[in-house]
Amino acid sequence: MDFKLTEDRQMLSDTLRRYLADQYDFETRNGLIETAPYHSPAKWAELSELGLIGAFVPEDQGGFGGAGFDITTVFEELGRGLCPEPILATLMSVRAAADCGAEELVEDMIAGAKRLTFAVFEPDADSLALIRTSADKSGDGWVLNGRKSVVYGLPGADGALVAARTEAGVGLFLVDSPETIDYAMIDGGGAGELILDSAAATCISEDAGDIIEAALDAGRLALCAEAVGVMEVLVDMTVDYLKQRKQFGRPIASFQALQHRAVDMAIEIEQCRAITILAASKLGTDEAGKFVAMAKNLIGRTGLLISEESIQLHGGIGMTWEYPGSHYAKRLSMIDHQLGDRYAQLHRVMAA
Amino acid sequence: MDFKLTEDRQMLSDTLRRYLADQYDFETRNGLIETAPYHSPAKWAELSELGLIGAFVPEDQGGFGGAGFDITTVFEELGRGLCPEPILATLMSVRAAADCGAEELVEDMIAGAKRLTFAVFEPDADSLALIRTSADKSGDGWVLNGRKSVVYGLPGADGALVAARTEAGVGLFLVDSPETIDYAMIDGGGAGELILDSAAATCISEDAGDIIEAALDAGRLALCAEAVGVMEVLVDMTVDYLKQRKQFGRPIASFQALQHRAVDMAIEIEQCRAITILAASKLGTDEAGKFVAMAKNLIGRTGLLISEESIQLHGGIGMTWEYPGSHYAKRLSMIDHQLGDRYAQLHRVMAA
Amino acid sequence: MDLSFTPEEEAFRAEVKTFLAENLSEELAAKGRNGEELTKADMEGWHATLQTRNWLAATWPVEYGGPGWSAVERHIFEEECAMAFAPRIVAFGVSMLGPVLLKFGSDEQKAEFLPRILDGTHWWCQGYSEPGAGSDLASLKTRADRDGDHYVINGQKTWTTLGQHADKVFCLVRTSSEGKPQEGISFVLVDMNRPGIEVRPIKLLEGGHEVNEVFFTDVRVPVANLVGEENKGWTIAKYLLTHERTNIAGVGFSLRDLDRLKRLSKQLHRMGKPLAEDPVFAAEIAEVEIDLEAMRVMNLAMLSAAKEGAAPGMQSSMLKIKGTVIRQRIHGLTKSALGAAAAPFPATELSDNARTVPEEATASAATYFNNRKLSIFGGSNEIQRNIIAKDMFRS
Amino acid sequence: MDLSFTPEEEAFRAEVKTFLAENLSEELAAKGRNGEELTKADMEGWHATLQTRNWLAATWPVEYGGPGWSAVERHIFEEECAMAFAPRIVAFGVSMLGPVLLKFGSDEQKAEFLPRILDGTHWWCQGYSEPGAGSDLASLKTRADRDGDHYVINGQKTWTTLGQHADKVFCLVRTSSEGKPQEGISFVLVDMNRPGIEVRPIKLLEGGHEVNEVFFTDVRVPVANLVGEENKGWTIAKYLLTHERTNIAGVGFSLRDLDRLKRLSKQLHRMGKPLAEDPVFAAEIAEVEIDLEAMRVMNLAMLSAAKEGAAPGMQSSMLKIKGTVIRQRIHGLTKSALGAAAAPFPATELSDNARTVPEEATASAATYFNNRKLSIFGGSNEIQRNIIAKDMFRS
Repeated sequence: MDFKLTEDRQMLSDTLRRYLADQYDFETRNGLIETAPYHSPAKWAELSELGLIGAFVPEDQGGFGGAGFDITTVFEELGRGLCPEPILATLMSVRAAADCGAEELVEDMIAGAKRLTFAVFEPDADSLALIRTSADKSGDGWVLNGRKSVVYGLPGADGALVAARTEAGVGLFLVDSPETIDYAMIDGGGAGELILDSAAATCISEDAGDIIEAALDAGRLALCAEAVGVMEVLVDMTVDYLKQRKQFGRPIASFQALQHRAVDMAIEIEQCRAITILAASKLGTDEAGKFVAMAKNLIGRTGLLISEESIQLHGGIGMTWEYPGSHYAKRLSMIDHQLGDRYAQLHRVMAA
Repeated sequence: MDFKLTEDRQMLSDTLRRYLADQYDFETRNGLIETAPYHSPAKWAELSELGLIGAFVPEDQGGFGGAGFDITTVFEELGRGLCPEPILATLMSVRAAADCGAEELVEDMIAGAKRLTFAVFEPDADSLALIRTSADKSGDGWVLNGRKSVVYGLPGADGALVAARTEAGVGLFLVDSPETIDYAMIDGGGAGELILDSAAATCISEDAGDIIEAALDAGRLALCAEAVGVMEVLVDMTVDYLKQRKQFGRPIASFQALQHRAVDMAIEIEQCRAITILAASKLGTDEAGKFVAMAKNLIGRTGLLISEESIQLHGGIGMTWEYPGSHYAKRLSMIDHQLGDRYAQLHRVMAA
Repeated sequence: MDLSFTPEEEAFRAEVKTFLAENLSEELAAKGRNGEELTKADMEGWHATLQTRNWLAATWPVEYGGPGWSAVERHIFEEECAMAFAPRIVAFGVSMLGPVLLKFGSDEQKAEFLPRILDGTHWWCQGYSEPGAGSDLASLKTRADRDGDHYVINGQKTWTTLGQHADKVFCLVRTSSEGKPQEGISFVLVDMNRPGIEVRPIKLLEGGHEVNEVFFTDVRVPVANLVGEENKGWTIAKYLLTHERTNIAGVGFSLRDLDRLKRLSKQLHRMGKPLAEDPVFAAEIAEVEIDLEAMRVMNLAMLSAAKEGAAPGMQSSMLKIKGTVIRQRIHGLTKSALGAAAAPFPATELSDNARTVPEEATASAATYFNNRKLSIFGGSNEIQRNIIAKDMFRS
Repeated sequence: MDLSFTPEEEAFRAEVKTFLAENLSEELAAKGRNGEELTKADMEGWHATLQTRNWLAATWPVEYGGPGWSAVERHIFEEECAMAFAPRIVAFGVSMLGPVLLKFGSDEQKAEFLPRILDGTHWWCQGYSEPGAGSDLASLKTRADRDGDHYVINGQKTWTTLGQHADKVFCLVRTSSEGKPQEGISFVLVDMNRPGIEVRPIKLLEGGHEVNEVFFTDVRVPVANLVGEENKGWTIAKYLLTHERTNIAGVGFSLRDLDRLKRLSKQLHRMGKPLAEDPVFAAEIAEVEIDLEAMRVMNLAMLSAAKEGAAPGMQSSMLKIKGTVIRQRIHGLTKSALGAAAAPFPATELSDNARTVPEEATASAATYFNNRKLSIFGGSNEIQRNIIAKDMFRS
């Protein structure tokens, strides 16, 4: 048993933390999130230069990482830095592409030359089994018809990897210049609707259902780690605020009722950290689905608790746009909505 | 709108409270609950002389009450006094008998001359639709076959009103000297298993399904009111204890974390009182089932909270047999188990 | 025991329903239903509409232009307005300053200000909280120094709701620093157009603008604008805090928002089925519905007691806590009901094409985040617990 | 990062499993599974069985008769024993006094007492809490006055677990009333057979007898029975409180009890279907299982840190809180699973005929009520929160 990061991962973690603190401070972030593409292509390029994307792919597939702990190492720091760059979409795309053996695509993505999104879910279709988007052969290529909804990182992407029904099952397709409706997300970053109206597509795999599910679970694990990073900062901010804020002639940290609530937050974060480690250790095994679902359920429940308690314990300040804590609280709350919320994950656990 | 008791009900309430305080103190109670029949036939007789049972029956059926608020008035006081007498069973029996038009039986019960239990549920049959006990004609009478489980007030009863399947539906039958397995209940009072092995029975009604359901809902309402009475005493005891108990040189009531938890208990009691009033106001209407289910769900949830918090806030003392509070906490916790718990009631609300 | 309304009260409810059906435009109701921000004109227009029937100032006596309603009638009115998604009445003039002037104001003040609240000439806002004085309001520092027949005000107020629309502000200011902090506070009326006043918006976490900071630099106010006695402002502040607030539980809002949640749970799908058919989610809706039914009756009990002159006491704090917890839980479930579709922003500006959920659902996340305020403002739920505890544990 | 056990550790687990399969009688395991009270002979017998392998005193060094296990091996041992429903080791001699004597005892004390803990000659109990000194242990009042080469003890201890079986008690007593309350406390060993000692049972709410009051009236104890220095007993008390407690989270007990809950949820019926098929109830089981998986890993992380000598710090308090909350929730769900059948009592004396649920379920209500103690004793969860808060909010 060993609960320490390897030296390599510790180095990646340190580098990323330093980069985000120095180059991607809160003002920079908030200057980006309200204007399309709701992130910074320049910063994105710098992040890929740091080796983030390669860390998501195993060596035998062209990367230099690829384990669950590589993903959690990166995303915990992205969470701590409240980074709105569309790295979740890249994680899922690059892993699915790698598992499909699309070497060239993987190479381009790791190099930062191509930023792809990962488009699976549809209006009223929140699982792979329900998607209706169809892929049909047309001459040398394929055409896709359907609509993908709330596709993360869509604004400004170079293309989308799209899940669509084929005769073989659910395939994975590359759409190079998709028709989109872009929007910002309430917690930062961009997303959009992908309109597939006989859209020309390249087939990556005609039967990639399991690969897509695995990529989604990698994404869920990433969200858990990101949430842990967000929680850590948020609880630190709350504790600092309670220590500094005075009412009735003394720091409000001296009020026992508030202390005990802060303690309960801290305990829940330890629980979240533990279950994320557990899920990371299972990635790539047969049990990945169950343990990732467990982790994301707990993260969803706890994320809401910590988000709400941090706002409440801050009082009015915690509700202002100007205060970074409010954005951390918002992000934490919205993570539950991504890739299947606490209810969806609980049903997976119950069915397991 | 008027949230005050009528003069008659106030008088009944005062009389009952005085009787229980003077004649049925905690030592008397605890002297009874461990030995069969787990209650006091003498006290029972005195209680029926006070007019309790008549209060459960409308005037046109031979009583002098019968409204939801008559039931809640009596049972809130029984809760405050932590009275282990088998009055719940009598309530259900006398109402079902009255609704079936069994005038003589009702008269005997109101007079205290006959104490009957109400036997509906069976092992693995927690709803009327599932019961398997059968009633068959045999000569002039009927014979019943089956088993009724956890029948409240069975030890020492003069007989049982038993729900059993007939060709017409579910009928109601009187069994005069039933074969029983008696036991105490963990929270006081007696119950037992009713073994019906070709037991001779008198038919009260061959088709009494709706009447039985209504009697059960009257019983559930009674349990809600009893729980409110128990909660009131329990929170008062907790507040008194917190004020009197000193640790670290000051009353523990001065610790804000404990204060806030006591406040949350007090708020929940107000909620329970309110929903019980609401359910009482609906008894006898088409909406009775839904609102009684709502009340008993909330009572179940809150009862567990208040039971657990009262023990915790008392520390070790709250766990001792010698301290009355522990028996109040136990009773409150076990009320959820009677006549369908918070889950069962929630499903009724969801289906309504 | 009788939980029913009298025939007269039921008739009144019907009258309010009819009024709303005839006078509340679908456009305005839709804004409420969809969580859109109301304009100043929307609010002023609705005030004027209500005042055509003298229904604006629910608590004022008839002789001052109020409707002369009982507590129960006020409750019915508020419940029906909420259910119809009518705009909330802007409380500062009508529900806060009005009653203060009626109780503490001079005849001149009543004559000057009360009619102008009703006719919309004046839009009032509230200058209470300061950056260092929130829960601990008595520690406020904004000073009003006497200079002849004027006060000179310096300091800063914050969380000034809708202050961007206001031309008047009633303030608690420090007129003395002797004795207990509560003893040197006065209640003064200030014209927002005076030199030295600056209003700066505070953007909230969901992106909306409803609160402001207000800075005072050598703002001169006639001494005649003092309400009540100098240094006795705390009495007025307490009066306002404990003044009978029938709507503190927000029952109507919760009933209305629960209805919407139940509608949405039938329309929105999860795992190929309407969300309403997921027992785990449906159980949470059922629980909050039960909590709300209980709170609704708790509120009626309080109303019934108020009718007989009984003081609400700590029940008012209990209703504040439970009422906000229930509303916030409904908002949380509504946001959850949307799943991934809760993220798009700014929700109310989305095109029909971009939207994948019913229009009344689009702003669910923003509404949820905005309503975290419910348990913070108007005396945070922690302060309410302290108030109740003081009562429970007094020896 | 690596969550797996080493091959050696896995081999050790297999060895423990084999030992339990061969040495734990089904009769004894059934008592644990069914929630029956163990007799004194049951507990003594199990101690003797373990000691055949030197497995009784898990934390003692080999030279004193311990097994010389690492923290991880101790964890594995405790988890396997719990899963097998083996009796809990009675902690007072083995896990509490033993380590104290090893660190603070004289050579004579070690020689006299340690072997007799292992061979079962002495049954120890703990004399800490008093009626007025629970969470605030330092305020204890039981006095030991020096009289020649004896102490004369007067006072009262309470919550003395299994004191009815004990022939020895280690006590915190006041030997000085000067200075801070902590500074006048001593740690002494007392023979329960001395004149002046009276043990009175405390019956608990579920009907069981496991704790006692112990009264001391002029009890004479040789000064040689003082452990460590006079007036330095608080150091020993703190040592015991912060002494590495691998089993504070009770992971094995929760895993085992969750298994039973899941078994029962398949056997017991509600509305005509196995309880496990009610999504609302199943969701609660799934949630607590998730919480438990997280806590299990939190516990492993702490073990792993302990292996490297890192102090557990506030993590130990966190594990105490979360561990007890989870266990209590499992007990609560198990009690709920029984529905009406939870009421019959005394459960373990019911005839087969009277029972309508599996035998291992009958005592669910009593077990639930008894285990309310988990969040109260060993430093209540409120005290644990205070400890964590002190660390979180230190400036």
